[in-house]
Amino acid sequence: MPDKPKVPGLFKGLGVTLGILKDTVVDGANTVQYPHEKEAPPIRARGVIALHEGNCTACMLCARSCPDWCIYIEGHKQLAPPRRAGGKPRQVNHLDRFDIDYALCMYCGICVEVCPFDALFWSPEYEYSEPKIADLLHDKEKLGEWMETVPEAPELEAGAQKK
Amino acid sequence: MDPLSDATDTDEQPAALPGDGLREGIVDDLRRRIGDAVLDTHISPNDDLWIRVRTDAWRQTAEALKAAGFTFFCFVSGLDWLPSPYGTGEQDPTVEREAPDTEIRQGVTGGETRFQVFARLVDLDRHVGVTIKADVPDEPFAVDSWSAVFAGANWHERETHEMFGIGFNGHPDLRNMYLPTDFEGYPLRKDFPLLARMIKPWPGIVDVEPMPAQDEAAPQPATGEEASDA
Amino acid sequence: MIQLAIEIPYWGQSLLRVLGGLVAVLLPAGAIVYLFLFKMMSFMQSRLGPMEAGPYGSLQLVAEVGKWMQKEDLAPDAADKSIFKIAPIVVLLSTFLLVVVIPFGPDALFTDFEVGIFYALAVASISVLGILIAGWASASKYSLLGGLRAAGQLIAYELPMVLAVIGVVIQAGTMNLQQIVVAQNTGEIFGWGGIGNPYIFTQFIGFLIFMIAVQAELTQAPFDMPIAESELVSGYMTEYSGFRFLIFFIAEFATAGVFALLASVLFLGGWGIPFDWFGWTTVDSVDNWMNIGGPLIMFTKMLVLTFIIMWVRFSFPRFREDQLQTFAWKVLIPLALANTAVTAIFKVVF
Amino acid sequence: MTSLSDRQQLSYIASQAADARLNVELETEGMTLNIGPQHPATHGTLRIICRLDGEQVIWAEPSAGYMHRGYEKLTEVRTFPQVTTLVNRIDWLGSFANEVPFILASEKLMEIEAPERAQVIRTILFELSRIANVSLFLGDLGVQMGAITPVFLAFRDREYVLNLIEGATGGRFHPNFDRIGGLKDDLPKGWIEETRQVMVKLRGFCDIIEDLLFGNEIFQSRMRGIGIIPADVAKDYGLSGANLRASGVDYDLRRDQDIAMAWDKADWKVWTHPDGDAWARCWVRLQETRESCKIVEQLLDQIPAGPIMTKVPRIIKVPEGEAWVSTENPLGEMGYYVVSKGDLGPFRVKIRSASFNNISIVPWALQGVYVPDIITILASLYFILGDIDR
Repeated sequence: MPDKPKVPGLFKGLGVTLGILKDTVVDGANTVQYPHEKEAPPIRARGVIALHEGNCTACMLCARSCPDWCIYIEGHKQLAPPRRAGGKPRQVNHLDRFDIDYALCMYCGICVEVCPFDALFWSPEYEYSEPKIADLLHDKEKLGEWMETVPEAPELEAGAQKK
Repeated sequence: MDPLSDATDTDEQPAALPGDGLREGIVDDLRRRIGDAVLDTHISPNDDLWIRVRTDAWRQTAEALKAAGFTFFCFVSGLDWLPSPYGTGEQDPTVEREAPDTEIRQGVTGGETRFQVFARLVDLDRHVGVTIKADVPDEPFAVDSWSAVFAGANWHERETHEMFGIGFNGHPDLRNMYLPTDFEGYPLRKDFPLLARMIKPWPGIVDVEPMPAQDEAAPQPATGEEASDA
Repeated sequence: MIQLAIEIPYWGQSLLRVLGGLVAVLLPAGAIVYLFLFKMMSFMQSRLGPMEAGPYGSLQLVAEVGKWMQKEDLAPDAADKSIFKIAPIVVLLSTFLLVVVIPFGPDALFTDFEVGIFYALAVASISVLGILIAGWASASKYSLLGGLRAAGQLIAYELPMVLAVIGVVIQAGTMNLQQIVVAQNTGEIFGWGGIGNPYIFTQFIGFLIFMIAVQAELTQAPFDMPIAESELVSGYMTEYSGFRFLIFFIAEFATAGVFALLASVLFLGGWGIPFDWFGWTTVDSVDNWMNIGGPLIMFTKMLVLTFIIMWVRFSFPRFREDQLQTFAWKVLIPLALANTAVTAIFKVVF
Repeated sequence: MTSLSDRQQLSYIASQAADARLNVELETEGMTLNIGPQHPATHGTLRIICRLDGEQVIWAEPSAGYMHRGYEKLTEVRTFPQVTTLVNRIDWLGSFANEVPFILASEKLMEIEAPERAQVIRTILFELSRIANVSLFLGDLGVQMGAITPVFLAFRDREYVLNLIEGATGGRFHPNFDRIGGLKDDLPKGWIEETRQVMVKLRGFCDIIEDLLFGNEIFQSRMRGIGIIPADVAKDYGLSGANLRASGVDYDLRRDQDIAMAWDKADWKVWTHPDGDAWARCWVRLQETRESCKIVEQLLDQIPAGPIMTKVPRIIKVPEGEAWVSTENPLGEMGYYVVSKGDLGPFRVKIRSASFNNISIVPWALQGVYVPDIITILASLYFILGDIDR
């Protein structure tokens, strides 16, 4: 059964915990007191999806490629002023409803990637929890609000080839 | 990857086969041990080796391979080659779907039946793995169990049994591994519906309401009425 | 004896004693919980511990007690209701009985027992009963296992504790705790009386055995088989909640405090500082202010010893209980017997 | 390293089992104890039904399935990119390591290979998720044995690694960063330098755990000689990863197969241990964490310039065929058998996860063992629930 406990092993363990006690007292703990100080998430953090409504043409690609079926889009066609002066009025999709249900979303980012018109962006915002789960269905305006929190894309490491 | 070998050519000897001939050696060694039970082999050079054996030689193959040095048991599982009649559930119900193809085409080393059982063994010294397949006929819907040869196969066969319904003769206790004991149906069969995608209407259906026709008397309001499904 | 201005009637004195007892038990418990369990443990794990309740988390204890008070105090229906309810009381009782005999100053002591240490060790084993009936009455497998383990462990470690104390009794020549304190503060080690004769130096092995035994009595980390979280969820306390769990919680830390007090009396010279620093010779000649100074000194010595107990608790994994028993019977008890023999020989020779 | 001879190992098991049988003959009334499904020692919802006699286990049988999400059924209705997001939820601690074998299998079917730069970055992220996974194991090992402090240190140092992964991929737990043909994005500026500093911290963490836990005699007496699994029994059950290497089998998929990753660019050592007991398994994992730090540091200097993604059509249709790729995941050998019939999603994906085999040995390993040793053996086998149930 246990060989007679050699002393050094046990005391080394005690030394370690005392060392950590000293470190915490001397140069502060590693924890952040959340409500008072906040840790900034990295630029690429996938916190919430922001919608740039101008770019969206209701092509439904994101809704079709979402694995969790949590994007609901409705729109209608209408006439838009011609681009060039004398041109014919263009037929364009107008977005009526663009909801993302964050209760279902698994933050995989396929919709942001697949969107051909760059209407969806990632923003590292993470404080949008709701007491009621129904409020997690963010509508068009809410997604618009997230737009300002979208950061600039970080420059890439040396040796990366610009895509 | 040469095309799927649909004709069951048993002993095609490709001329100068690239790769180190290790896998050819294994196949010949196995042929020596279990004779003509080896129905079809497929070698992708330096990469992987598939062998299809007769159903009644399933346990015998295991013993032969274990003797040949394949001591590491990787897994045992089942394959259902029937294309799923339900599709991916991401179809637009209004658009008429073309008839789902029900033609059963087996995978790499061919086969006759809809269900197949397949396993993988690895020889840790020669760093080579082999995938063994066998057809599962319909009337004795079972194969011999490997649990006597490889103790690890016990759990894998229980899982395959509850997922596909394939019986394993000689298995100590074929209870359900994951599903509740009174669960009817075999989930991994292709004709077992995935309920989650049946109940909820697919939000990906293009819901852009067309232009209001020019000659319509009352122009529809620009915003268009609320679409039906939430 | 000190002459007070007014004559306190008898019922007043016993009231004072009751209040003194409560303070002597609950104050160390509260201090230990806040200082060590909340702050020191967190600092040892590179975090700050509770900071929200009150400045620097000082009111966390109040929040904790409040939380436990308003939690529902339920008992499993298969439980044996009556003994299930009194089990925590019994465990807390043994702590109060133990504190009665500890001297805090020349006159600041509850009772001056001739057989002080003998009584203290006898009373300390009542908590084993409390833990056993808690384990049995909770009618749950985990508690039963926890209770059985606790019984085996606590009994196995009482023997080394008692034997370790015998060394001290031989050296002090008396079982009266007050006399032990006096003996430590007036005696000298081989002629050099500079810092009196705290028994930690001459009785170092006894001190070690006593501290290990105390660690086991409190079911602390290396010996916390009965409350092994990763197996028995929380051993005999699993089924308790609300106010009863609060009593268990207080009992656990109050016992730690009181055992530390006892250890400081036996080995660190109790409430006294070496008498000849102040020219005192006997107990009566000690000045009156020591009745205030004594408890403070005791409190600091208790904190030092509890620091060691908690430090060991937060750094060590857990023994398996058969290793634990082997360690007690095959290592601690022979060592304690040897220590007693050597002390006896030295007592006779010098 | 004390190397217990085979005779010693088998005699230990025999003696334990003998005691258990003896108690049965004495008609002592056994007790059936349910460990789990809600229990601190099982990393999630695993239930172990064991019949005890006193403190000794006569018969123990894990019953899994509380976390069964039916991944193999789900992959049949999803496209390839959607399966990648699904698949890194199997072993949620080392999550980037799950995506890699699936993507490699699809790339093998499409007969394309990720560019050099993507391969090196993939290997670095693979080793980082191994460090994140195993560092939590080292901390959690302390809690199972009763020491409270290591788990906080583990979470503290693992946080640095998770921040690194989030900085590069965007997700701490579910990076979803691997694509068929390469990676989604390139590394942000300053990431390499930051990784080098974190690796120094992680080496410090390994030394602290070695002093605090592995050097501790109580820990050694709790772990040595417990749950001895000889090499051939381990191979029979298909144990993989550190569990196999701790029984003396020198087999590591990172070195023993040529695969489109960059492990051969760094020189590192495969650690094995002759004993095969709980101590050996944990000790091998500790050394492997240090090796991973070494690999990451060496590969950081060898990231070649160049594209991050090869030419891949926007809508990916994998040609018909079957492929099997397995890699050395933090928990053991994880492999995917991808069958594709040439349409948008895979036809069938067999997910061979390491913990399923690692736990199938529990009924054999727990015979005649004390109750606290159940927890020791389970902790040393180190499984993740998502890995067992899929």
